[in-house]
Amino acid sequence: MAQVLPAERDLRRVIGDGDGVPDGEVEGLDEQALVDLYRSLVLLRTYDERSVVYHRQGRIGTYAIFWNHEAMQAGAVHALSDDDWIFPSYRESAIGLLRGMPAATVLSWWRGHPAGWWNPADYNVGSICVPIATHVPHAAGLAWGKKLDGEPSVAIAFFGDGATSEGAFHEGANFAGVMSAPLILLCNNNQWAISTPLSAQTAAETLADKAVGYGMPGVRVDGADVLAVYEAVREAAERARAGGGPTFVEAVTYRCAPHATADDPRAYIDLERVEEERARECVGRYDGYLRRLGVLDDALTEEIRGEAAEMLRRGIAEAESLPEPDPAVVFEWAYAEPPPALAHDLAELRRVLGGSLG
Amino acid sequence: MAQVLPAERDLRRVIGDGDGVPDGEVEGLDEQALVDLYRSLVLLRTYDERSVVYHRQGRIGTYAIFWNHEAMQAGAVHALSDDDWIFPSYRESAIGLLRGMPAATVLSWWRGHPAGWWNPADYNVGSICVPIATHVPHAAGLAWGKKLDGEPSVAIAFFGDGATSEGAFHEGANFAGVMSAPLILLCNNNQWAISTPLSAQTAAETLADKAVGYGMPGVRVDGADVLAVYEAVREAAERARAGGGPTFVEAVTYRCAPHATADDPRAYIDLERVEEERARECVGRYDGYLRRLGVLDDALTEEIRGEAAEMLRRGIAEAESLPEPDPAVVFEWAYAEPPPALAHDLAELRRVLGGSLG
Amino acid sequence: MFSEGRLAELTLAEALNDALHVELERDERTLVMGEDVGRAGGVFRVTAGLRDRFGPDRCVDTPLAEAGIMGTAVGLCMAGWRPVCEMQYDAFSYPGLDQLITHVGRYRWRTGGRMEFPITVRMPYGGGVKAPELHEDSPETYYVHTPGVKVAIPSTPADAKGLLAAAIRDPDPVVVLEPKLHYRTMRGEVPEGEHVVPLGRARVAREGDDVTLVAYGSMVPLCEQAADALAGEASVEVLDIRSLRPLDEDALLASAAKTGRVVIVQEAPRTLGFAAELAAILAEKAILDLRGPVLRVTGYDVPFPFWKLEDYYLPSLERVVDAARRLLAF
Amino acid sequence: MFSEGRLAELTLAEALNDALHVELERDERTLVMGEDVGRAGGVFRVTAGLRDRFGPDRCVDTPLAEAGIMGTAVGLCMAGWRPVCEMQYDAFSYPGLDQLITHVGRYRWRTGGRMEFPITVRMPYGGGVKAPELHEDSPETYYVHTPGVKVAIPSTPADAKGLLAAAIRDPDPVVVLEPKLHYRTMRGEVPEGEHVVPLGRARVAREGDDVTLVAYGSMVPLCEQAADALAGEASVEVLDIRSLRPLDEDALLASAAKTGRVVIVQEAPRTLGFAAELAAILAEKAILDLRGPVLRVTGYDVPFPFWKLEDYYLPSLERVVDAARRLLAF
Ligand SMILES: Cc1ncc(C[n+]2csc(CCOP(=O)(O)OP(=O)(O)O)c2C)c(N)n1
Ligand SMILES: Cc1ncc(C[n+]2csc(CCOP(=O)(O)OP(=O)(O)O)c2C)c(N)n1
Ligand SMILES: [Mg+2]
Ligand SMILES: [Mg+2]
Repeated sequence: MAQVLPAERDLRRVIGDGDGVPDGEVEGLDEQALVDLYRSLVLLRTYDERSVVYHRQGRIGTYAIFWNHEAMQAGAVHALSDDDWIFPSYRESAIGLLRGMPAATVLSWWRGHPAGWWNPADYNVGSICVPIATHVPHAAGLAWGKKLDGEPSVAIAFFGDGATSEGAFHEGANFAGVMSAPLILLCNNNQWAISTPLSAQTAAETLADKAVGYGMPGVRVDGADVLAVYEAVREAAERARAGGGPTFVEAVTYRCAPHATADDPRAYIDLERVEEERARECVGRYDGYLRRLGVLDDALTEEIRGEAAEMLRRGIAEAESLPEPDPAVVFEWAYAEPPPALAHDLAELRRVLGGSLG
Repeated sequence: MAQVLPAERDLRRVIGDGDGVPDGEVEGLDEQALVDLYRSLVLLRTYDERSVVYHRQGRIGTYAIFWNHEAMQAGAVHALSDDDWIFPSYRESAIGLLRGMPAATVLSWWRGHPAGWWNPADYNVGSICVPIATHVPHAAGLAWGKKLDGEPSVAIAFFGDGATSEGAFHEGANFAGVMSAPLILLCNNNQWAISTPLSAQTAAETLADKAVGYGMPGVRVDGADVLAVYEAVREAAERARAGGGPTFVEAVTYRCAPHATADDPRAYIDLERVEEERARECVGRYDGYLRRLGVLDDALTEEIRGEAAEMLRRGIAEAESLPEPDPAVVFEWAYAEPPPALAHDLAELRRVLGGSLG
Repeated sequence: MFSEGRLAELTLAEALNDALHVELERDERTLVMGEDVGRAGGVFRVTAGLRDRFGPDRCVDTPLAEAGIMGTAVGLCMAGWRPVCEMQYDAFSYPGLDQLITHVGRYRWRTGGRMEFPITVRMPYGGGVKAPELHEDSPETYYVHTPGVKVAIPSTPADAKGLLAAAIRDPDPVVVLEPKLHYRTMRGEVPEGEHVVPLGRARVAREGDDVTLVAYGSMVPLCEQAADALAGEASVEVLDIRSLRPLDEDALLASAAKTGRVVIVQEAPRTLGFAAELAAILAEKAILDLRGPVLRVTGYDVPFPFWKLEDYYLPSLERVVDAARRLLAF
Repeated sequence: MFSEGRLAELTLAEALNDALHVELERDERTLVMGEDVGRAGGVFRVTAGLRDRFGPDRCVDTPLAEAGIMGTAVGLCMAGWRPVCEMQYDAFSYPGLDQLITHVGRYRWRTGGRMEFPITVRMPYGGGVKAPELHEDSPETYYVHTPGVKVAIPSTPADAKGLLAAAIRDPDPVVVLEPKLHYRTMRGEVPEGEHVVPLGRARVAREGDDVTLVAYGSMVPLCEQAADALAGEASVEVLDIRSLRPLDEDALLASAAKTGRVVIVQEAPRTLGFAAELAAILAEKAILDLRGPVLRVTGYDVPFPFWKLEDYYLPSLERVVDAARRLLAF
C-alpha cells in the first residue's frame, strides 16, 4: 500500500471572492446541476430559518440550528447517487429533504411526534443520530455490507469536531479502514462542541490528520464552499466505489448560531468572529458565484426562495394537522411481535385513562 | 505548535548483530547500568519461563506468556524514575518485580489468590489491567493529575497492537494530548491479538501513525532491542517532564509463544516465522551486545541467572505457603465501609458452611 | 445530617450548584469535570460560576468522551484528586458504563481496599421535559446493579445539596441522578453553607397508615400529589428512598409493617427497574406483613417515547391513585 | 419446538457450534463476526469450522472493538445482513453496552417498526472456571433491563442449540448468554439438523409439589442436584426460565401456585439481579398463593472474587438446600 501522508494543510476552495481571488470551476457540473445545487442550499437555509421561528412560536421543540452548515450537506448529497446511504447527526436533521422526504416528517421529529420516524430504506437516509458519533459504526457496517454484496453503494456519515473524541468514532473509522468499506467520513468542523472549542477537544493540528491512523486519505475543504465540498466528496465516492476504501473529509466552517435553540453562546463565543463568519456564509457565497457566472439572477433567486418557503409553509401546516398520537403507539414498534405484557399494559393504561380521579 | 509529522517508518535500533550491523551506544549508560538492565531482563525471562512450568504443574492458573517482550518492559522501566507510574496490561503482569514487588505477589495473582492485589501507590504500578485498553485513560488521568500538582512524575501505559482498535485507547490518548499530560503510550506491537493479525486490526501502515491524530510525536523502535526501547522512552519521559506532553512509542516485536497457556496458535500462526523470531529474541541479543562490549561473561551470566532462579523458587514457595483465603475476603474491600447487608451475607454464609447437608 | 442553620430558597439546580461551590471551597483536592461544565457552566447551569471562582484546572471542560471522563477520573484519584464528573444527560452516560463497571466500581477492591476512588458521577435524569430522543432516560438500574458504586437520587432541593455533598465526601464512588424535570421548577428551603445528607437513609415524606407509596427522585412529588388526591379515602404514607445503594431497608420494612400495603412508583422501564428490588425485598422479608400484592407503577418495557407520548409512558397521578385504590380494595 | 428427529450426543459448546453451522447453511444472509471467531474458531471453539466452510466474509475476525462490533452489526442489518456477534467474554461485552442500549434495542422502534434488526449477540458467561478477573461475570441484568432486546440463557446442550437458532431467526435483537462452565463438561442429546426452541417458554426441568427452585443457565443443574439432595424430605420442582425476555410468566405463576414456595437461584450479584424481577412478579401476582417468603440465593453485591474464593461467592448446593429447608420450615 502506498504511504498515507497526513492530510493537506490547506483548505480546498473553488469559489472565489469576486475580487482578488478568482472563481474556480468543477468539472462536469452543468448549468442545471449548478442551479439544482443552489435550490438545495436555499431549501436547507429556508428550513433552518423557518424552524427557528417555529420554535419561538412554540410549533416545534428544541431545535439544533444548522445555519452556515448547508453547503457541506448539500454539496455532499449532490456528489452522491440516490443509492448511496446518508447517516446524519442532529445537525443534519433536514438532509432527507434533499432525498424527497417531506418537510412535515422532519418537523414532526422536532415536534416530538412519531410521524417523525421514517424507514431508512425509503430514502437511504439513516435516522437522525442523537448520541454523538455512535452512528459512525452504523455507516461503516452498512458500507461493509454493501461491499460484501458487490453493490456500488457508498455511505457517508456526518459528525462534528467534538465527535472525533468519542470512542465510537474511532471504532467505526477503524473498522471501515480494515474492511476497506466504501465510506465517507464527513466531519463538520464548526470548531465548537456546544461551548467547548476545538483546542479543548484535541491537540491534533487538523482533524483530517486523524485519517492517517486509520490508513485512509484525509482531505480538508472550506465547509462553506459548496463546490469544494462537492468535489471532495465526489472524489472520495469515486475512490470508494473503485474499491479504494474510506476517506476522511474535514469540512471547516464556523458555528454562527447557538448550538441549539436552548443555548446562549454569548457566555463563551467570540461575537466578533461570529460576525465575520456570518458575512462569508455559505449560501451568499454560492449566490455570488452563480451570479458572476451569469446563471442566477434576482428572478430565479426569487422563484427558488418562493418554492422553498412554500414547501415549509405546507410542511408545518401538514405537521400541525396530524392527529395527536394514540397511546397505543408507545407499545408498538419496539418488537416485531410485542410481548404479551405490553398488550396488557396498554389495556390497563386505557382503563385508567378512561376513568377519572373523582 | 510545530507540525506533527507521521512517525518515522524505520525502527530505531541500537544493538547490532555482531556481524555486518555495528553496535550502537546509549549515552549516559555506564557499565553498572548496562548490567542492571541485563539483570532485569533475565529476571523477567526467568519469571516467564518458570510460570509456564508452574502452570503445567498446576501451581498457577491460565497465564499470559511474555517471552520476547521482556526488552520493552525492562527497557522502559529502566528509562523511568521510581516516581513514575506504570500501568501494565496482563502482558506485563510481572513488571512490578522491577520495582521491588515480591514474586509471590504476582504469582498469587495468577493463582487466583487475593494476595495478588497490591496498593498501586506502594510501587507506583497500577493493577494488572485485564480488559483491553481500558487502563489507557487511567494513565492519562494520573499523568494529568500529577501535572496539576506540578509534580515531575510521568506515566507509562503498556498495551498491545489490538488495543489500538478500542475506543478506550482513543479516548485516553486524546485526553492526554489535550491535557498535554506527561504520558508515554507504549504500544507492544507483537503483531497478533490472540489469533487476529495486525492486518485485520487496522489499515494504518504503522501504529505509530496514530500519534499524529492526537497531536503527539510517534516513534517506532525494535521492541526486541532493549537499548532502543530505553532510549526512546527516556526521550519521551524527558519531553513529558519538560511540559512537552505525551508520546506514542510503537515497540515492534513478534509473539513467539501462545497468547496464553490456554491458547494453541498452531491453527493460525506462521511457525517458520516464529522460529526466525525466536532466533533473534531479546535477551540473547542483549547478552551478545554486552559480551561484545566486554561487560558480561559466563560467570556473571551464571550469577544473574542463579539469582533470578532463586527469587522464583522462593516466590512460588511463598505463594504456595499462603493460607487459603477466608470467605470474609469476598465481602471486604469493595466499599470503605461495607453496607450492613454484606455483613449479614457473610454471617449467613458462615452458618451454612458450618452446617452440612446431612 | 449536619448544616449551619440558615436557610435559602433555591431551585433544585441552584441547590446543586451551591453544594459544588461549598465542596470545592472546602476541599482543594476536589475538581469538577465534564462536557461544557466550564465556560458554559453546564447545559443546565449546575456548574455555573465554578470556573470563574476555582479556575479552569478545577472546573474542566473535557473532550467529548464519557468513557474518557470516567477513566481519567480513576487516574486522577490515583494522583490524589477527588473528581466530580458530569455526564451531560442520562443516556449519554452509557458510553461510560464499561469504565464504571470494570474500574470505577472495582478498583478499590482490586487494591485490597488499600486505595480510595472517591469519584462522584452526577447527571440529570428522567422524563417529562419534552426533549428529543435519549434525553429522558432513567438509567438507575445500570448503576444500582453494579457492585462497588453507590447511588443517590434526591427529590428536593435540600436533599439535592445534601446528598451531592455526601457523595463528594464519600470515600467510594457515588452516582447521583438529578431529576431534571425539577431543576428549575422546584424551589425549596436549603441550608446555607455545609449541608450533608448521609447516604443510606430514606425519608418519610408523608406519614400515613393505610398504604405506602414508595418512590425516589421526580416520582416523589407525584406520590405526594397522589396522597393528596386520596386524602378523603385513605391515610397515605410516602417514602422517599433517596439512597438506592446503600438502601435503607429498615425504613422500607417499617413502613410496610405499618401499612401492609405497598405501591412502588418508578419512571424507568418496569423489568428490573429498581422497584423490582424493593418488591423482592418485601417478598423476602415482609411476607407476613403484607395485606395485598406489592404493586409497581412504572415506565413500560419500551424505549422512552417521542415526547408527544411521554405523558402516557410516565407514571401519572391517575395510575398511581388507581394502583393505591386497587390495593386498598384488595 | 421443531427438529428433524435424529439425536447426537454433544457438549454444550458443540451444540452451539452445530446451531451456527445449520443456521449459516440455511440462510446465506447470516454471518458470524467477532474477535478470534475465524482463524482460531473462537477461544472456546464455538465458531470452529465456520470460516473454512463459509469463507472469511461470513465468519469474520473483527478488530478488537466491542462497540464497533455491535455498531457495525446495526449497519449490516440495514444492508440486509443478519449478524451473529460474539463477545469474547461476559465482562468484555460492557464496552458494547452503549451501542446495545442506544441503538441495537431502539433502531427498529426508531423506524416506526419498519426496519428489522435481527442481531444475535452471543457470549460465554458465568463463574466457576478459575479464570482471572473479569472472565466470570453474569451480566444478564444489563441486557434484560434494556428495552428492545430479548435475552435467552440455555442450561442444556439441546436448549443451547435450539435457543441460539431461535435467536438467529428472530426478527429482533437477542442476547444469548452461554454457561461457559458447562461448555465442555456438559454433554447431552441434541437433535440433528434444524432445531429451534422458541423464546418465551420456560421448561420444567423437574416436577415437584412442595417447593419450586427457579433458575436459568448454570444454576439449573445445581438446582437439580439440590432436588436430589432433598429427595427424602420434599418433592422439589425445578423451573428452568430459559428465556428471560420475553418471560414465561405463566409457567412461573403456575409453579408458584402449585408449590406455594419459591426459591430463586442466580449467580449474578443480588441487587437487581434477575431474581429480583421474578420475586417482584410473584409479589405482584402470586401473593395469595405464597406460603412463605420468596427467597433468593445469589451471588453477592461485590465484584466476582479472585478464583480461590469463587466457591464462596457462587450459590452452592449447601446454600440452595438451606434456603429450601428454611422455606419448607417456615
Ligand atoms: C454521547 C453524547 N454525549 C453528549 C451529548 C450531548 N451533546 C449534544 S451536541 C454536543 C456537542 C457536539 O459537538 P460536535 O460534535 O462538534 O457537533 P456540532 O454540535 O458542533 O455539530 C454534545 C456534547 C450527546 N448528544 N451524545
Ligand atoms: C475489552 C476486551 N475485549 C476482549 C478481551 C479478550 N482478549 C484478551 S487478550 C486479547 C488480545 C489482545 O491483543 P493485543 O492488544 O495485541 O495484546 P497482546 O495480547 O498481543 O499483548 C483479547 C481479545 C479483553 N481482555 N478485553
Ligand atoms: Mg462542532
Ligand atoms: Mg498483540
